[in-house]
Amino acid sequence: MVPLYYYLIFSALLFSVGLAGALTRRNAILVLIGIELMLNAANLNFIAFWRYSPDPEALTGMMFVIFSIAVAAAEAAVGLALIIAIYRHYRTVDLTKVDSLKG
Amino acid sequence: MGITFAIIAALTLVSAIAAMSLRNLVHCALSLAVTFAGIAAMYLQLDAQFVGFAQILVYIGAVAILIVFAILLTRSSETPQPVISRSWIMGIVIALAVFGVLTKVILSSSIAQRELPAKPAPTVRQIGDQLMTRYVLPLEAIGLLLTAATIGAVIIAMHDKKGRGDGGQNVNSTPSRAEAHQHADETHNLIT
Amino acid sequence: MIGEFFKGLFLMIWKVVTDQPDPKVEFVSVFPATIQPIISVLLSIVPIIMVFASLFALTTLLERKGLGRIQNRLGPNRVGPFGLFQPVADGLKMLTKEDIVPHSADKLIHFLAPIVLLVPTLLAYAVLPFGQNMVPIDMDAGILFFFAVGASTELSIFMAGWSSRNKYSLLGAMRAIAQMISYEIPLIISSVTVIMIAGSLSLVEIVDKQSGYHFGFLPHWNVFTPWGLAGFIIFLIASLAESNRSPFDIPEAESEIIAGHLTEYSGFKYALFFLAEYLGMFAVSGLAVTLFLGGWRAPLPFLEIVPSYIWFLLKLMGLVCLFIWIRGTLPRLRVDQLLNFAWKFMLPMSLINLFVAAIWHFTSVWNFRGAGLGRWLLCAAMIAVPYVWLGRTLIGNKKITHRTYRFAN
Amino acid sequence: MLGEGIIKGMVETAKNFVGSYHDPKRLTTVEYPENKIPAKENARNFPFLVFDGVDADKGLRCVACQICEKECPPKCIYIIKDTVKKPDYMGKMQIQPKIFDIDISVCMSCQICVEVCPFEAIKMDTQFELSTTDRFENLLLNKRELAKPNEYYHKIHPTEATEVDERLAAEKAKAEAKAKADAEAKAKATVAAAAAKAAPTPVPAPAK
Repeated sequence: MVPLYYYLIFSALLFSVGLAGALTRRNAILVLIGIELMLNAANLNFIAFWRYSPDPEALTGMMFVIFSIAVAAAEAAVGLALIIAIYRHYRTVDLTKVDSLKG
Repeated sequence: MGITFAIIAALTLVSAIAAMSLRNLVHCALSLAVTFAGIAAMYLQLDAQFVGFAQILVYIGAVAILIVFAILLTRSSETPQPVISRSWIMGIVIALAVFGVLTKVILSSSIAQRELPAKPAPTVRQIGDQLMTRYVLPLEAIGLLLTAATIGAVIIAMHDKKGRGDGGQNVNSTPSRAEAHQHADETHNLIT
Repeated sequence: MIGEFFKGLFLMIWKVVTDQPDPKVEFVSVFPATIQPIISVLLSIVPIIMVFASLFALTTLLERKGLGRIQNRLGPNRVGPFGLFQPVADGLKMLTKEDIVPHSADKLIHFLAPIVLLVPTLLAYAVLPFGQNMVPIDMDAGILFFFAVGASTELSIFMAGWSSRNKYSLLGAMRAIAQMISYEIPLIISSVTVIMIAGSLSLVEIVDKQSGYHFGFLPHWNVFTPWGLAGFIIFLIASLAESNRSPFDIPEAESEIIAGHLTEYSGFKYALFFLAEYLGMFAVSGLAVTLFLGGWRAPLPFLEIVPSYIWFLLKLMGLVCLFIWIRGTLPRLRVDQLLNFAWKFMLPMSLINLFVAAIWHFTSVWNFRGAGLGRWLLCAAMIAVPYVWLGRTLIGNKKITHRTYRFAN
Repeated sequence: MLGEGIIKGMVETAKNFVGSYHDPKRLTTVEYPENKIPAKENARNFPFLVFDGVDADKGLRCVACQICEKECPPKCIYIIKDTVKKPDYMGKMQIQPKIFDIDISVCMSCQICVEVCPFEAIKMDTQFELSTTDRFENLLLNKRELAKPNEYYHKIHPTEATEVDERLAAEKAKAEAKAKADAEAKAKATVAAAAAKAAPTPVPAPAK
């Protein structure tokens, strides 16, 4: 079996990919996808820590992931609703063009 | 076991990179679905069956579909940007820096070297028991959150219907938007 | 070696026929230890694929014959005696047809879609208990697995519809997704009632909970309780919609959008879609049998000598025949009717059903005289009243009369 | 109540299902190549040429007037007139078509040729089993393939054929009567002329 840090590094990589995407892409949907990737990387960390903890029967990490998935689903729904609202208002989902608060 | 991990990790990473870098948005969404599946496989490898299946059910069955709908409703309008722009370099640099710091911390930690303990048997019954006893307060909070989100989605959808008259050129997108909210609804209900 | 091989093989066949536990053990032990797991897995997979693929062939024939008879026709009777080889002819035709890919289609996704659809559908069979000793995997979260793989078929339908670059395909795929997502909720909630009463997500345990008989003849199946009956009907309607069958076949409505997401598929890929659709129908019927109709259990005590998998297949075929009958009877719904029905009727009914199942669970401690009948009647009333009320609001106060045509006369 | 109609419908289809097995009268279809439903009298498919008598070459009613060729909307009729008159089945000299082709892969069964034909020579057939392996040669029907006797016409469209025959007979009778009258008048005229030769005042010939 692989040691714990394999999973941790893998999840760090996934997190970085998501972060890079969220920072570089300008389409709001792609930014949201990047955020989802980061969230999943964090969830993977929780599960890995739970599995490798001395007392896995406590289920703490797993519970956290279950709640996190629930919140993430709601977040995705609300986020996409926001994106569609922005699209209907500005006719674009390019985040650099949505800058009316910049003054 | 190392080989399985390597295969899943490679597949997940490649599809994640594809999800973040492809030009066609629908391709991005589909590779995102592959990434989600890979992460679910990771969960299964870590003996977390319940979470793995929940991941597939919620992320592939609902979130990916939701993203696909959003892509189709907004029409991809990303103007082609120069491959190496300033923000692009900045983003990559920041991501690499984050990765470097994380890796350094992980490798210097003693916990990270820990070997796999004996296989626990987290039955679904145990999870249910814990949810109803120790974690009952978070569960209620989640229930409240999802109910609020559901009601909010319904209200937005109903409001849309009323505002259809002054929507002008948006008339076409209105029903599909209501549909999108139904899907949002659905996502909530799936988990509750 | 060869002697042992055949001995193991015959022992396995004998054990399967007589329905004994662990039929594979002796045969698998013939092989070297390194390939034993693979052989064991193959021995589970190959029969499933073969049995259900031939069941698919049989069902296409049965469906065409049955539909013919329902419409006072003869049905296919040209190929072989009574048209028995019609599926073979159809299959040959499908395989030899040219595979046409539209010029502007997204080739890769167009190619992947049927495969991505077929694989989860086959995966769903992994957790179904086909017989007393025939469970591919006894998973702790079996039913969750079933729904998880079921949910991933939606994406493949989207892939098929989007990659074809055809507006009908995309429309069909959108309709299919809207329909499948809407009906997935009643489907899951109605099976949650069973999970709640059985106290387990494992399908094997759910079947075990339905063993035994009332008064010596009435089996303890879930369908014989008020919540079980309501749940079964909700499950059946939702599974009709999930498998895109008439009257919920608007994703493939020929008269409106050609064939929906299947429009641009031909030849072998189309055959794969067709196969996946039918396999999905068998899987969801198998789940209905497991959850509500006692799985592989015999309906009467003295019939238990018949092997358990025969009962499973018989119940499965019964449900499939019911599906065919419904297809021959009901016209197709409109999209708005379909979604209204899902959100305004099925969802409230399944939530009420969940509540009633909870009451059933809590009244099981009653032990006064006539408690059994009392709680049966209480629960039945709690389902019947909302049913009548919801049904009335759904239909509205419209009196159904002959239609008058203003301009035709 | 919700669901009542569904139950009713299911009972109805179940009745159909069971009934179709023991009550053959319910079956609305026949097993085609073995059993055929006789074509309805008003059925029509592609045109054919009617001939009287026994010899198709001689008895053809068509006189190659080419009206149908001109009227045909998809232009699927091709006629070449014969240059010499030939005796028909009655022995009367007639121009006949040398070539009369109909391309039934082009024909749209509009029946305009039948409407315009002044000689009742072209009629609609009910034959529909015309599939061949060669769509060019075998779907281009020539005069010989098109010619069918009047009895055949009677068989497939009895009412219409009788009507046509009556009309033709009436016309023929009229023509004969007229011819007779003409002949009589002529005879009379010749007699009169002869008489007039003899007599000084000639009788004017009857108007034709």
